[in-house]
Amino acid sequence: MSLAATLLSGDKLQDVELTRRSSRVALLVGGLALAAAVLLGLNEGDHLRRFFHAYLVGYVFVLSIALGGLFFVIVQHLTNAHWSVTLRRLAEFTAISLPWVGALGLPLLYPLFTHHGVEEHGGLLWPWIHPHGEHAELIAGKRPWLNPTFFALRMLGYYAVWAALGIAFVRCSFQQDRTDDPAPTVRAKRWSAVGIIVFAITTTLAAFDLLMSLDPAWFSTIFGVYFFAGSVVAIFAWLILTALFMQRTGRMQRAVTVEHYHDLGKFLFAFVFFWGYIAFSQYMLMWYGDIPEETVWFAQRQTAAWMPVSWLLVAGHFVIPFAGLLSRHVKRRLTVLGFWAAWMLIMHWVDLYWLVVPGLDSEHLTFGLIEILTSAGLVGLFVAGLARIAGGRPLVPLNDPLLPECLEFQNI
Amino acid sequence: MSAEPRLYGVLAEFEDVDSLVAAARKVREAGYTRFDAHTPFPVHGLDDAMGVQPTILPWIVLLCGLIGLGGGFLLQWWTNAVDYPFVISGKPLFGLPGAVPVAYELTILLASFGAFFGMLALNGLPKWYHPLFRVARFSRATSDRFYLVIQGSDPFFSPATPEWLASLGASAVETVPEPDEPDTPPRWFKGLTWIVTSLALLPPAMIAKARFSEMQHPRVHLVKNMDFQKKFKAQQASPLFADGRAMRPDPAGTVARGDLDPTSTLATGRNPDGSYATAYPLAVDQALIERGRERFAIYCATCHGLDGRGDSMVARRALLRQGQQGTNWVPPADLTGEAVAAQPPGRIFETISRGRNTMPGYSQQIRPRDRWAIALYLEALRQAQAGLDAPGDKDNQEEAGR
Amino acid sequence: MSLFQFPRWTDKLRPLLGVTLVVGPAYVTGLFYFGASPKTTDVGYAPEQPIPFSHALHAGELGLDCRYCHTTVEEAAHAAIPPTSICLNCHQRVLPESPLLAPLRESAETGAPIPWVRVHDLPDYVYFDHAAHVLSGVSCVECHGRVDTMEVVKQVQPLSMGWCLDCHRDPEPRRRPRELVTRLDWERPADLPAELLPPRRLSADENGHDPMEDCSTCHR
Amino acid sequence: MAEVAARELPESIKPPDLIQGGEDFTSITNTVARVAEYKPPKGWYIAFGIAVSVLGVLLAMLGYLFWKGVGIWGNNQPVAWGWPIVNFVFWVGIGHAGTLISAVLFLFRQQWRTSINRFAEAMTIFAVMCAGLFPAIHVGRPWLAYWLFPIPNQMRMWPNFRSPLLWDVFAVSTYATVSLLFWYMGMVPDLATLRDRATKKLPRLLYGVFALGWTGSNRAWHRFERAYLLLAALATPLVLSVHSVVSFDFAVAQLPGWHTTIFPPYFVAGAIFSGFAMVITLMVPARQFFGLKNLVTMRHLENMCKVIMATGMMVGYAYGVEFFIAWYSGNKYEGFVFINRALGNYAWAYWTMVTCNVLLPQVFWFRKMRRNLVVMFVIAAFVNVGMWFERFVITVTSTSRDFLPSSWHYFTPTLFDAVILLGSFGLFFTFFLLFCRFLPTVAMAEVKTVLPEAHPGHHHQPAEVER
Repeated sequence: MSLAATLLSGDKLQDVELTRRSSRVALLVGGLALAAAVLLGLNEGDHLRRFFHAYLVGYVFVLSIALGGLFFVIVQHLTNAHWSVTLRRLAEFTAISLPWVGALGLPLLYPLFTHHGVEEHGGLLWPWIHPHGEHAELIAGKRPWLNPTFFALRMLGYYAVWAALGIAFVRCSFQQDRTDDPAPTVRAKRWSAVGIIVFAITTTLAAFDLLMSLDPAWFSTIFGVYFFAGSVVAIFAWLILTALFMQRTGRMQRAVTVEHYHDLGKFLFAFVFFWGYIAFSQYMLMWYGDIPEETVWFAQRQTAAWMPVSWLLVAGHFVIPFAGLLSRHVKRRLTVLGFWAAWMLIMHWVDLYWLVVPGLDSEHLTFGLIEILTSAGLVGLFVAGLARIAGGRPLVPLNDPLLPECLEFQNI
Repeated sequence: MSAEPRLYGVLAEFEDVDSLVAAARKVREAGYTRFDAHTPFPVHGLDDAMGVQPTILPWIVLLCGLIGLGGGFLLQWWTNAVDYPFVISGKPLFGLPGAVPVAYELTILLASFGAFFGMLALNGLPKWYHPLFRVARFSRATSDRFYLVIQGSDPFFSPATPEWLASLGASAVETVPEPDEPDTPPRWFKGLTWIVTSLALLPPAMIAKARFSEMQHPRVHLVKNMDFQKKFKAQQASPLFADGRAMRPDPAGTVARGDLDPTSTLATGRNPDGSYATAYPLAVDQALIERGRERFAIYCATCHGLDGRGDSMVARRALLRQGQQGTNWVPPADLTGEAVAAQPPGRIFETISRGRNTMPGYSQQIRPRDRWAIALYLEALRQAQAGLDAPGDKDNQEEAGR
Repeated sequence: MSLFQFPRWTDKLRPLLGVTLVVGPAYVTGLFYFGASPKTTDVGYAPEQPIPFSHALHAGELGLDCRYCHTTVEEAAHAAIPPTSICLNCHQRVLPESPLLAPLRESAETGAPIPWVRVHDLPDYVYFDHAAHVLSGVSCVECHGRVDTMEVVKQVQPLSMGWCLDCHRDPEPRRRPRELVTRLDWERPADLPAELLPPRRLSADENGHDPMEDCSTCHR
Repeated sequence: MAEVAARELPESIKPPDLIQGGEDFTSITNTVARVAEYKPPKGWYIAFGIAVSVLGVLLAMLGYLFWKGVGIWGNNQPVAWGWPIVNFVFWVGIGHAGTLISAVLFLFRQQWRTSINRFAEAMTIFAVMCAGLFPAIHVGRPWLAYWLFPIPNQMRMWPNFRSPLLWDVFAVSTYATVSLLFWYMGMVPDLATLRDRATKKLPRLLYGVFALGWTGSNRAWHRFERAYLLLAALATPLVLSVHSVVSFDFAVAQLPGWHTTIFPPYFVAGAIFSGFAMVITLMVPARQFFGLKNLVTMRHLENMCKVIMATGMMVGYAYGVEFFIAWYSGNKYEGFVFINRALGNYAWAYWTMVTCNVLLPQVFWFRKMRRNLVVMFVIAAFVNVGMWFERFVITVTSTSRDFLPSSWHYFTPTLFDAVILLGSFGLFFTFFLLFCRFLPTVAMAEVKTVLPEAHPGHHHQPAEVER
């Protein structure tokens, strides 16, 4: 008999039907939204340039959640954490969705290899495809790194690594469900140290490639950490929302207690702060140094059109949630906590939107149905994949050796 | 006064945490309010058993933090943008990113003070004296035993309380008297306080005295090497030269840039042939007369008086001293008189420069151009007193020009 | 053996401790603030001079203009202390044998200067230009006080940086027509027309940058 | 429930036994208090003698420095920020482990911290003292250092708050103050223990004064714990900020090799790295000397080795990212600086740094090495050296080859530089040894809470959800 069966008897920890059904709904909604976005994008008459910017936002949004999940799984093993055991499976689902997220990235091959828009913008999405403008020579010097073929191969490499990591850790977890022997958990722990290193390197490079190279003349050494900080905020918000969803729909009633939410809330708060710290460090150093080659990137985001978004980010991604999540009562009141989790996910999306879309046109705020529908579509497809993965599988690690400690722990 | 010492309370000792928590719960349920547990470490669950209300400390900390945050921004804005606005390295006088670190640190500093001092204040610490310290067994409260104390002042306290407390699983129960000792500080302490206070008043008194009195001694220079640098300033003494002066005279035979040719009419008052110049070697205009009047008032009127007739405060006072301590005063000449009027400007110039009779030369006090200006002004003064036109007037312009 | 216990009266120490914690730092700060202030250390400095020269007599009663003796004040940074010969302009004939003037006679004979004691001495890292101030219409009295009433010259202003800055930030009320600069007893009328004032040497540029407050204006 | 409790977990994932050797409340008190109550071992006197002598040398050197001026140092253009700043950053970095262990690990509920936090906090305070020394003597006229604070004065001047050097003043002094409060507050109950055990008048008076009359009252404990938690929560972002601000000193400048955005988190990681190395360097001999092996267990040391390895890797990550971006940026000055670091005149320093900080800690991948006292002591010492060199590399290599090749200059420290650095260790160890001798080196009250018998029963009330 599994530990969970003893400790959580009577709890609903598995549900084939509902996940299947939600998978189908999400697939349908996502597909329709995306199709509508493509149509609207074609209507723009810009060779889908706007659509692909919007697509990148949505795509990096789901990718960051999936990567955040992978990070969560690795780091729980690394620190031998017991508080998070019952939540870990939810993160594991997002971690093994990484191959599916990779597949969602295939449309980005089009802006990578097409010749539309190359003459005027340098590329439909990444302008280094055809270096042009005042920095042409500088950008051309980066050709050994920034060229479509190598870029595509790198992406393939990142996904291979992430998929391998995700599958390795999750397989250990699934194996543990079937046995009392703690060997799989021990194995996962052993690999977590290597995993975190590989994860750090690939995530950094992926952030440089996908987002930083949108302005190929610009560079910031902290950018990988910045993207990582946003991803971690996203995964904690995501975990709070999925756990709430599971519990409100009658599952995992005893497996997840208010103590777990309290801890998730604390981490959400901590990483809101961490994100603010990293974002401030990046901004401050460029503001103070005041070197044109660096400040141009922020200048683009401080035009009349984009300044409100920048302020929205400062207030909405840092100041307001910081104040909102400060109190312990907030973290233990699930409705309020759920509100802040949803808020942070939206703000994380705004963050990515702020990273990507000013490159399209820094004079005008480009926001409309295309952006909303594309991201909604990608989230729909992502959720569909997640639901399919989760369908029929146990929602908590049934036999994790630290499960008793997890259920016992209390915040002071 | 009864011989019976006043009662502070009753102390019960427990061997382990469980019996302490259980007993604390029962004490609370019995209605006692003035009781406390004393443990070597924080026992979790005891707050709940004792009914300890959550502390307001977080609010104090929040308030202090906000004061730090606001104060930090205010401090930087006021000092750098308002009180002493100063542009440095092209930064705005008050830039939000640059003001964040200090405001942030002050937030944490003040919040930490709030946490620490707030905790002390709420706990009534420091309190070095406590009746419990007089109980020998209580010394284990900070090591390995657990205690429950019900104060005698509790409204529910009764003579039966100690017995009842013993029945709750205590390993020992004892009553704690309020020690019978005075709470007034001893005389030596009062004396010490007075001495310290008096000594502390001494420096302010000295400062006050220094503020309102004259001093013979120069100020104390704390930073000597900055206040006195290794350089010579004007009119300082120098050990390098025989005459002990830091300022050096011009070497013989040199003329400083912009100085006059010492042989010119402008510098001597004489024409090249040795005769006195009869015309002014300068452009004669209103400004020169004004200049002459000003210089005359400074240097000449001292003795000759503002009207040039020799009636000045110095002359009057010198005459009063005549004969005393070698005073041998000769009244100054009347500059408006005929004798002076007959002299050409060059001669007046020479008189000012070199002196004449008892008058000393003023060449080191008055610049050559100013001497000419004074000579010109004398002419104007005279003519004004005689009701004539000033030499700068149009009619005389050509005549006066060189 | 009875152990040491804190006596009961130590409870009385707590308010004392609180007071000390509040008053103590304020006391120390105040002590330094007032004790090290130039108003304490510098103002009131009136050293004895080798000759008891009275400004009150010479500049006040006799009405000698400041520039009669301090001749360079309008042209140079330094306002010269007069050489012996200027004293002798009068004292060759007036009280030449006075015992008080013995140092003067000695100086005239040997050529060694009279060791006057400097009263108003700025630190060496400060550059102060008398001419710039005087020509901009800043009177002697602003820094030196009513020297024409002093028997013994005394420092009456702190001459501290903050004191300098007070005027540098708002010089207008302290300026006067140039010809009145040495009139120490002159009182500024409330309605002094601005056009009577001499032009300022330094004033703010169109960007609001005021060299009057530049570090390098005084520290160079 | 029974079969759940009875299961045997493998060592690597088991919640740790933090205290060994069957210690109980009484024995913990005895073990820790004994250090302060009895004469220390002979080794202590020898060590203290050496430390005080070195401190004496430092004071003499400082006297000479004040007398002669900073010209006795090797600093000159273009390396105007040489040795003293390197030492400052080095010591501040070491000062990070204390608060990290106290605050961050406290918030993360890492109970293994309880045995070592007092030690580490003391180390923090003494390290920050050493750190504060260097900027103070570096200003040239140290008696005017109070100009750095916004005190109303007769110059009517204010500090320039737009200067990162001033942020440093606030960050470091706040850090010193908060660390001191945190350390002292945590020590109050333990000082009360020493007070209650003392039999002589003077210790009883002194411990008593500083114990503030602590009675272990539960109502006081309640506020104490909340205050401690709040201080921990405040100290955590403070730790982040202090070394970030130190990094701003460099990174706001436009000098290649200094101006890079990863500096703040990179410096923080490096600080934790060097701080933990210093804790190990001190802890390994100290637990041996004072018989604290049951409280400071192999498990503690192993965990610290893991933290060293993790932060070492973060530092390595920053080295790598800097190099990559130096190329990727296409900025030739940035590129030159990094090539110069690896291959230029200070390549020896660079590779010393990489070896000590990135390569050597890799031996901690092996469990055997993490549990070998000699190995960990040696590696920790190397990490200390390596982190000193990291600051040296950053400070000196970037400035010695600045924009104007005609002013390039090879910085060489003078004897005074070296002796003052050495002397700062005397300052550090003098205080540290005094701390070991007279104060509770292990947080007794906290360690007791880790024992199972500190918790009433083994049941919990069901958590109430506030809705």
